[in-house]
Amino acid sequence: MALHRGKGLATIEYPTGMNQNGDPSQAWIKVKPDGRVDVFSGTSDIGNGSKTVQSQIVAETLGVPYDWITYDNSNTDSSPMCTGTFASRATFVAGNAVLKAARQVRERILAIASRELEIDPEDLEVADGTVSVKGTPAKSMGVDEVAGAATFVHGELLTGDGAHLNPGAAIVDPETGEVDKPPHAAISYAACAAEVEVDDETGDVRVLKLTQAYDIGRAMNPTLVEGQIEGGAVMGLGFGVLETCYPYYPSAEHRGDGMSTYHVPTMAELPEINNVLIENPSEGGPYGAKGIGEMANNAQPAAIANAIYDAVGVWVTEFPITPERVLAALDARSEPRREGRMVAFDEELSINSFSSTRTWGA
Amino acid sequence: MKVVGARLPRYDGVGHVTGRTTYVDDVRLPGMLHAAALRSPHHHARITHLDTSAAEAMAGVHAVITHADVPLLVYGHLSGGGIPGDEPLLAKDHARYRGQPIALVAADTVDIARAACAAIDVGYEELPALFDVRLAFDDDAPVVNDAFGNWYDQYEGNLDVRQIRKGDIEAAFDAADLIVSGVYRTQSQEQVPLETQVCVAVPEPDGRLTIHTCTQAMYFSLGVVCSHLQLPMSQVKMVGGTVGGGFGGKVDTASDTLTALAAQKTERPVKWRWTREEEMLASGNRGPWHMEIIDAVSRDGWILGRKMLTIHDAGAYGRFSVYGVTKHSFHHTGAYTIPNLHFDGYVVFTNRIPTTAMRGYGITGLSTAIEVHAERVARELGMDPYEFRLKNANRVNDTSPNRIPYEDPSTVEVLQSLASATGSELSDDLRAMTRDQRSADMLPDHLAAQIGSGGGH
Amino acid sequence: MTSTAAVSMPSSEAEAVAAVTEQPFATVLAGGTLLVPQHTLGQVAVERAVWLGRAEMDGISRSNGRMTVGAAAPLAACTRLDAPVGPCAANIGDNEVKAQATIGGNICSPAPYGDLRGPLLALGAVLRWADPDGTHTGGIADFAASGGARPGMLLLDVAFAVPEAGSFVALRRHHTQSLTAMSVSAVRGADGAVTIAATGAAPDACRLHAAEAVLAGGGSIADAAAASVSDADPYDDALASAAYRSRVLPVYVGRALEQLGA
Amino acid sequence: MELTVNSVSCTVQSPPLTSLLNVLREELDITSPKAGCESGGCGACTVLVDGQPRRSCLTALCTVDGAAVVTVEGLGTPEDLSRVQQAFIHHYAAQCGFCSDGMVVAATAYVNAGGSDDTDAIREALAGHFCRCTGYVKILEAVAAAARGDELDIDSTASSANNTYVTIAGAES
Repeated sequence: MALHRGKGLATIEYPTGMNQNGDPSQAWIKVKPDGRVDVFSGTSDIGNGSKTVQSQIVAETLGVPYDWITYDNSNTDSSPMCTGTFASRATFVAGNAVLKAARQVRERILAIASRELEIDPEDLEVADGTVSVKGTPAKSMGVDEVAGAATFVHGELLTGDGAHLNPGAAIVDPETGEVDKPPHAAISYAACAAEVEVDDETGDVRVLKLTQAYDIGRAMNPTLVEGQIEGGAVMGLGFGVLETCYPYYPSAEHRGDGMSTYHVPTMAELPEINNVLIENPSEGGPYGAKGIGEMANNAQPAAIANAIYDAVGVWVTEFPITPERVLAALDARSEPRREGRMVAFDEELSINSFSSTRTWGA
Repeated sequence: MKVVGARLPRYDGVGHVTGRTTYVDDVRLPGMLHAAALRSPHHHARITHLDTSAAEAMAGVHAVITHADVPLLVYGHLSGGGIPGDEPLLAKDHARYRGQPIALVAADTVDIARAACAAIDVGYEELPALFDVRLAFDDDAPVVNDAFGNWYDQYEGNLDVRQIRKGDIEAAFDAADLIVSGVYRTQSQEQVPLETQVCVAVPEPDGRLTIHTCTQAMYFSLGVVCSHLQLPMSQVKMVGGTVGGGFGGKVDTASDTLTALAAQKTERPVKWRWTREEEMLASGNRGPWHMEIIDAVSRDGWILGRKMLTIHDAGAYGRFSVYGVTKHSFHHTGAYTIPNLHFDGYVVFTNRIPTTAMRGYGITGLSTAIEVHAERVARELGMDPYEFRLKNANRVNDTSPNRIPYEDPSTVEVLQSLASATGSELSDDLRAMTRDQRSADMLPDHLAAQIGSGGGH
Repeated sequence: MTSTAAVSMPSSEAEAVAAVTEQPFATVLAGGTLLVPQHTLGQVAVERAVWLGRAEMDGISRSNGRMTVGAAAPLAACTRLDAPVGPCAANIGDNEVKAQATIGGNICSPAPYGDLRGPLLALGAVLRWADPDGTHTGGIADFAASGGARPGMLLLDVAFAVPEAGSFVALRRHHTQSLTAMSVSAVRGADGAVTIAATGAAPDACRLHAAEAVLAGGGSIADAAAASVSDADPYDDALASAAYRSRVLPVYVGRALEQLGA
Repeated sequence: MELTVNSVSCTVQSPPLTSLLNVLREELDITSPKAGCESGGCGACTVLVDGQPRRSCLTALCTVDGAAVVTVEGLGTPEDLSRVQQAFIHHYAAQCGFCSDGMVVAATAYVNAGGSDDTDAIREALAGHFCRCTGYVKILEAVAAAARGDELDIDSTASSANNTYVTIAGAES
């Protein structure tokens, strides 16, 4: 038996937000008479942490403690429209909606405080739940007092709403694919380096280490973004070497129907994972955020494939890279076909004949 | 900034670790019925008859839902984007994939509901099934999709292909020192959320419906439910927002609509929770992709042009696949700037489970293909993989395949950081690179006119 | 299916035999790791069950160079046995499953379950089981020929001579709950003869006689490994293809024999 | 049959072959053990039976008659979290939370049995527990922290050693 180690690399980019229908999200916020804040957003939290991050955006923007925020995404009667939790849009797109709503609330807090303190709103600031006069911090009142005054003195509701809509991008030229506006809210970038060990007698691949670099825009909550990146790495590992719904694709037979026959990664498969998180604030995201949840499983498969080449000198181009496919590639070990300028790594190439005839096979 | 950027704990973390968080399956209501689905055992069949009377007569069975109970049977998930619907909520005349729901039974217990499903009399005439996208275009191929045939044919301009054409692809290939081709296939992956699809639908005294949903997108699902049931949005209250994992697999949750129909018909709360086996074998998963790439490259390591053909195996119905292929086309240069492009992408239908969104949708397989191809090209050129990637990495104001200038591309910095983190030595030249817009004198003549002119291409 | 089947709880092996073999025949509940989920999901009908948890059938004893393992011994206890049984038991499920699943249940479970049939076949283990006709003994193959697991049958114990040496190798599982696609067990007996068995090389566990014959004739491990394919009857399933099984069977046979020091 | 669940004695009526999971969820309305796969493959239903971690979906009621069963609800309350629960919060070991019920129980069994903070030992103990969200990194950190007996602040989360941050030149805030 010989175990071979190899290293491989991949770099990727990925859009934040959707390319259809303007990708709307909306939010509204109201403040209770004691200053506590109710945020209504339609964003489902599927584990990604949007309840947390959107609450942080509101607390930051209003200048109140995080634990003053009640976040309600529980139903469509009270929460306004959100397109949904996908396309890495919950922090950026839906986050912008709560940000805008919070800014409105902040203005109203300052307006009431201005009347109470008899100071121009421009000269007020809010932090830690207290409105104070810039330069004269001793002159201040609590946001709780502001909310009480709004309710019982001024007869006003401290509330705000916000909506984010990307101007709907249209494909202006179906021949060329040119669009009139960006069909995304931002783009993020990442790279992954993989180290693998390959058993050249069985084709078994063990992923030993993944080192990753992600442009995250701004870490709204570093621990949560790490959680996305680590979880994505293991899902990408699954896509790269373990998981397939159709082991004999294109055949639809012999599908794994449960945990014992479909190979999701467990702790047993966990490689060493190290991450570099790169802050590169986006132009339009809340506090510079970008969405990175979706892309988090995109870079590992190629990095692993390239590491396998580095280890044993064969390309496996059908994913997942199961032991069977590695061994088949080792058994068939071949150089690309080189003719003049042409370098053909794989023979089944129909690209030049396909579009005109729409039949397969060169 | 103090709150944003802080390492605060999860908003709902205490509930999660103490067993107090309520997920949909934890909802229980007096008089709640339980549902089970009858699914097609065949990959492709004509349904010759469907008789539910024996099942309906069973003790403990309260309702059997079939296509005849659905006010609007066919609704397209992307109809808002102008893409016609093609998928019936329940199979009517044809079953197009194994696992396709044909009927839903609501009964006192899950066991009774399952037994009643077995008692439904369905006649099938098996039809030849299509699984191989490479056979979909043959004249004698079985026809999979009622609305579109075997591939989606209603792109803008009545095209049946998503195209990108940019620059002068023939000139790029004429100028190339090497023309490197490769074929890449990526596979179906199941999202495997630990919480399987589950719904509790409750008829309210005022005639409204409350739907406890595991959807990733409550408003999207609200639209789907209201469309199939032909109700205004005021008549349905979706309750959810706390989901036991999704990863894309809980956007098109048909469980909501079907359970709602059962609740309407029985006038009782109904719960439908999928088994793990149903989740694995009958829920939408990541679709397979077939990708062919030919790059025209110069001896000194520039990618001058790319031809690419993508065939996306969508499964039996469209769902989000047209969106997925469009997104795929917009990103088919990956993190590089390639000035001359010729891309064709097809959505092809086969008799397998309709594929759907999954993390990285439209791009996971693409990134995989592009990056193995990049490594091959670099190796063929005898070039360091970092150098090849850094050289071609997108820079500020370069344009994407769909002509959008990159505002803040960080590929250069990302690669430099990765090299540093892995102890890979980069030359001074590579370390000195930035994302800043390239000046024309940094480029070979044949690219300077295309890339270095300020990003108009 | 949450049937209302009654469950009797015998407190000795004799009571258990009586409870299982009386009409209507009972389903045996040992660890329950297969039966309980099948029952919950409505995949098996149970009229009457007999639980072995109090029947004192979980003993593991060694005497005169022979191990006897009660059918209700949990896999967790079996992991402490020498190769090939110990490492094979360790390779099944996770710790929680091993604490519950039993050796008897494993032997009685259809492929692709039943990993322990491989090592036990290599060991020439003798099974003892009871049915309405009385108590029987025989090897793994005899047990299968008698009808194997079935209502009214109770596996009592399994016994084997402690080998001079044993080894076990398997295709790596990626999930502790993943089934093992293929394994090879090798045993060198007191007489120096080597016996080899595999799971996943054929629809059920099989002896690799040709490989054994090569070794008996003084052949090399490589030659024995190469010969092993002639006893295989490979198949496709969700875990591995027939082609892959054939391709790597010799590799694993070779590794098992190297480990054995053959 | 009798069970003591989270220190409360219960007489249960479910038939003897009913899975403990269904007894807890459907008869007793204790919903923390989750039906992730109902086949022993995911660990979301793990509970303590007489102190030992058990897959409740694999366990027939009749086999645990008279036993003491503890679910994650019984390990701590929101006001009085157990050390493992605190560690799961501080180390962000729960994302969607659906695996956490079983994961916390299994981790508690590991720590109670004197398990160390050795990563390989934790992996061995918990490898049958499936989590699709976290990639396990932070779960391992949480269990190790609990095993060490770290003092844990649940109002903040931990920065892990495997993550470093850089800001792109020109993009500083």
